[in-house]
Amino acid sequence: MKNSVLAAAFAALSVVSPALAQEKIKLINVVELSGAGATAGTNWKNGIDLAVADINAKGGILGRQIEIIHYDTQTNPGNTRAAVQRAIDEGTYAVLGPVFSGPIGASMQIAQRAEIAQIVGGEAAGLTKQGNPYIFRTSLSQSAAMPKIATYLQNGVKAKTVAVVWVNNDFGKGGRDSILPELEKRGIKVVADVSTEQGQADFAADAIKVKNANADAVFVYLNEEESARFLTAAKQQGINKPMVGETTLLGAKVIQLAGAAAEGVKGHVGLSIDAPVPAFQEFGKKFQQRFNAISDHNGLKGYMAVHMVKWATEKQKKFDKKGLADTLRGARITPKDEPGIMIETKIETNGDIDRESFLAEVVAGKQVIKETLPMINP
Amino acid sequence: MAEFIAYLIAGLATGAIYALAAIGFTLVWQTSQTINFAQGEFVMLPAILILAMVGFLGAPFWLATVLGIALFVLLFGWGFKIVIVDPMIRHGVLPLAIATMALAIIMKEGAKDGFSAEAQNFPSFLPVQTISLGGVSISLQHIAIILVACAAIGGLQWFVTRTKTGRQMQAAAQNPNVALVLGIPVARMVMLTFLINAGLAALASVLISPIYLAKFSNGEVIGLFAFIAAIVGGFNQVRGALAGGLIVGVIDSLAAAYISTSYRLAVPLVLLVIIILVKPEGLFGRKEERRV
Amino acid sequence: MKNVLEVEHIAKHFGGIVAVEDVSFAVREGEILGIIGPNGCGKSTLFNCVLGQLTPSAGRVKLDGQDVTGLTPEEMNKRGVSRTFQLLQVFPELSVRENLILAGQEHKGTMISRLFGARDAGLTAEADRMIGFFRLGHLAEAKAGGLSYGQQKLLDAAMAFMAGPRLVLLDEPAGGVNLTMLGDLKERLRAMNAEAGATFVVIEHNMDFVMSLCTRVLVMAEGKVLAIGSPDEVRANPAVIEAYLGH
Amino acid sequence: MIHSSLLSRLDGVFLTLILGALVLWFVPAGMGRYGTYVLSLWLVTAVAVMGLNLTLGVAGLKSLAQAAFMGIGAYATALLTTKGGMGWLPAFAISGLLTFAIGLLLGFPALRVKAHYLAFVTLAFSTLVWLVLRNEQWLTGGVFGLSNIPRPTLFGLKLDGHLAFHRFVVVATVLLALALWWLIRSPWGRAFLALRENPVRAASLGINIRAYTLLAFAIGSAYAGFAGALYAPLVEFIDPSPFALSASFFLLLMVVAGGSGYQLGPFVGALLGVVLPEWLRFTGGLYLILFAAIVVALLIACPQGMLGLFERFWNAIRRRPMGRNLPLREEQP
Repeated sequence: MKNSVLAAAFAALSVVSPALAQEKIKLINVVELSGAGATAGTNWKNGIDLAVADINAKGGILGRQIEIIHYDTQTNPGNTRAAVQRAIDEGTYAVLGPVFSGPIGASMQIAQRAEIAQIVGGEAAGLTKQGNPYIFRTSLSQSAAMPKIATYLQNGVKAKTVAVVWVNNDFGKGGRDSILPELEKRGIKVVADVSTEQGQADFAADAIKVKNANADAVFVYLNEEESARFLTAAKQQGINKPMVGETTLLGAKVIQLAGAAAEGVKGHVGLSIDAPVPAFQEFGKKFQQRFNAISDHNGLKGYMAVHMVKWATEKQKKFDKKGLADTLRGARITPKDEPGIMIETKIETNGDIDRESFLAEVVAGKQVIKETLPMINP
Repeated sequence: MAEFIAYLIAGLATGAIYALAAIGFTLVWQTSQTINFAQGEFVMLPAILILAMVGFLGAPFWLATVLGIALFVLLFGWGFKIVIVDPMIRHGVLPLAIATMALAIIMKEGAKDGFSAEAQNFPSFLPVQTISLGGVSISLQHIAIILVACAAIGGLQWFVTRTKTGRQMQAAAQNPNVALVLGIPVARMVMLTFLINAGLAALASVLISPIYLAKFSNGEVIGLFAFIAAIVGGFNQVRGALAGGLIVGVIDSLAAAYISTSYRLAVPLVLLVIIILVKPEGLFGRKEERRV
Repeated sequence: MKNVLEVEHIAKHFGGIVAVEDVSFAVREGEILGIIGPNGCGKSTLFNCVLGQLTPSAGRVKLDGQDVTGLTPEEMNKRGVSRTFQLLQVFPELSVRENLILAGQEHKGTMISRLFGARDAGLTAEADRMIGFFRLGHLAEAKAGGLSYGQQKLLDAAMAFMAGPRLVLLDEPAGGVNLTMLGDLKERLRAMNAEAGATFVVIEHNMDFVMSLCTRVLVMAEGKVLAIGSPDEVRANPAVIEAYLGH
Repeated sequence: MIHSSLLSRLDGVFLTLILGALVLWFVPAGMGRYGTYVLSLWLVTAVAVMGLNLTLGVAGLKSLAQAAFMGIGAYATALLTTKGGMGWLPAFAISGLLTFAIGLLLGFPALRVKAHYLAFVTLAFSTLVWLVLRNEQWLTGGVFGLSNIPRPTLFGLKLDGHLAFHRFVVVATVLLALALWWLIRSPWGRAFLALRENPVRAASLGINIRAYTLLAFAIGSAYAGFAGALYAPLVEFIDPSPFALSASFFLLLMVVAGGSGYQLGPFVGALLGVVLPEWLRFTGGLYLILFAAIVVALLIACPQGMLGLFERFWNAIRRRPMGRNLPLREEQP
């Protein structure tokens, strides 16, 4: 009791003290914390919280502590727009988030008009094709990742026919639209094109459909839980064809949820806490410790987003909002300069990201990296 | 044919769960002429409560299950009636229906913020093996879900029609004024209805969570399908809810197989509209004579 | 004398229950016909079959010799037949005047004029006349829900006259009305009959009320017509005495 | 005396609308873009709630598709003004007409059966609309939505800036609210109310139940279409998510929480639904729970919603100093 009174007194003091208050740099994260995007958004938010705690513990950015504020978008474009506008009105240094492409599409013009960098978790190909110089990704876009998967299906799995299972939201549809032409280019035939619903619980019918298509391989492009549910259903229906995925399907969360059904799953991994990068694994442990949950790639993205801000600020040596975006554009960030970026990251002038990535397989309940793929334009 | 049977069994298993949830709509409708828009969340939450018992109390799973279900029935059977239904029932059905919508938000957000935003594994009490019969892979879990759900609904039907308490409950639900005159303890009987509703929801939760995983957002889909099932089967009959649930489950499964996966959701809804136009009281519902 | 309404062999079944069985009678222009009978003998069901709230299982209804069987209540109303219900049926949220305007508005103008034209559809004067006629003048602005039971009964009856109907079916107009109001009601109805030349059919339990108001009386029992005639004839009818008055 | 009291009642809503519009015209000047945007969003939502308030609150019909109608209006306006190259005003009119017509088509078979079943049919319709918006990518942009929806230019005025657009929304909302105000006071409004309170009696008074029921539903749906036509240029981006079934539920919640059947109820309801959650953001992650708990508490305390609560309060104050309203007595001849 006494302690809490003391703590409250200190808190009050620190608010009053102008010196301390001035020093804080305000970052606002606008993300899906409820509605359809809540799981992805919560990971992103946790990654950001972890990054802010790390940075603040080490003295902040240019000596100033970060004050982080999270605004929920309810996965609704209208609300996202309101929240991004609010963030800008309240003087955020940069806008972090959101993760879903629809809400990003609804809010990116606002950040552009205000000439403020918006660092997002979206992977849909279209976001960086609109000539908006203020948007920045934190992961490979689907148009960069899908050719790698298609090549892997052709050469690694040696599949002639593929069944594609995708979630019918902007993430899944975008991935599906990106991979179909790549498969066609490589002479791989799509024998089943199965759309599933976001939040779908029952995958039995979809698994039976895939089984009857009798393809050489199954490409699964779903969110984490749906991936696990699908793998479980596929095992129940006795599907024994290779399951190939992109990042999410091989995530630790999927392995934990699907258990034995995830065994032998293979594919391409962008950001993963199991990748053979010590910083990733360390992040995974810290995340687990703090939130008692396994981080998916969105957690990593959120962590990196804050460190992109840190790196660029220290590079420009001032807190200039427009300058932040200018510094990020075309930059190359190495873990040597900024350990929090974890892996060498090249930012294209349109806001796309280029990085090394991995081919992996699930063996004995663990993601095992088989091969490291180089950057696309090193 | 083998293929068709596989779809059928998968659909029946899902449908059995919809039926358990749909009965909840039926029971609440009978007693209060309102729609509980939180019904899907009623199926979502017990599994979360059980996992929370394991996580926070370190209780063994069976004990956590007992405690979790007891807590749920207390909160959302007894508490739901006392706190939400009783004060509002006199003022027409709409405010109450809206309050259940708000309750759904509270349950969903509470599960997310209080427990986890992510899906969690939920252990199964049922066998999880798959057997192969004539080229069809049959999940024992599916068969077991169908059997348990049908047994529970059969038991309820037996209770309502064959036991004295059950008949009193039915009478209290259908015409409270007459029941009161006949000396039936109406208040207690209505409360019993709500407790049974919560109990069935908890059963559905325990049955389905090993497959669906325990997650705060699961209620949305289950709630919608159970609602469709209740309308299709007829809102005023327990066996209607069972039939409605099974029909909707099977139709959904077959739609995914033979129609279009992206318009899968449309098929049960089109069925619903056709039934409303052709047989408005539902396939198994009682006709309510229109009087002046 | 001309017949306004002819009811021929009307029957109504609910499942296996026969509520009305082979009822025929005619209503003559300008008369006040009373219908009496014990509770549950099918009087209200008969009304509902005649006016389209229920579809009769068999038989015909003719208005001015024209077959109107199975027409909807609003179509019947448009043809100059209006009614009241056994239970009170005023609109409690509307004022007395608004209730009366509502009762008349569909008989004046078009859908377009009802949307863009005057709020009262030009019926305020007529409504106030009716209010004066039924002596509700001081209550024109009051919400109908706030009126006493007897006043609501008067309003209910007044609403049936708003559209200037030629045939009015009143279902227990005196039910639950206290004695002072009763005389008033009877007097007003009689005046209405004389002044407006409207024809009435009245279902009523109150014997004195019926016998003193009506020109002819029809007695129903168990869904059938037992007798029809002047009040004196009916009173003297042995079957009626046996089945109804006798007890 | 009769006339003055009638006029004062009539002008209460009218004056509030005009005064409110004046206040909203000037108030955002110092509020910044965010505040202005939330105010605009509030008004646009209020237009959709107004429509539902007519359908549900005045005419007593339960529709679960108001957000779907709003989506039809929003997509129609977005497509007509981008791909169709049309001005906003004709697009707005077409959106309203389209939703009105769909309302008629949808209501006709549903209401043939029983007014009660409209809820179920609209539930199905709502989900079907959402599926079409999401799946027919060639037309609607599918899950990726439609972006760069232009803000209108009206009578040579460019309504691009946040303040100019907000004022445009204020004017549009007030005009729509006044149209509804007129409608509810016309004989049509009286007929709508009659079919909510007592359809059987209404029919016996010659009121064409089916026609009025259909009209109430179609006009309510058209208001959702109008709201959608305002929403699209406000957000400048649309995708299917804000028009899903849950959004229709939310609009229903706003009608009831604001005060079903009260003419100003939609503004209060939309204030609760749009502005209250924004305002509650300071409470952090629990703001949605808090919001829902407030709604539940409000409905338990007063099932007639905020305006019902207000009215009860107002009557309580008014009665005390003035003496109780004398109960109306039977006339003594």
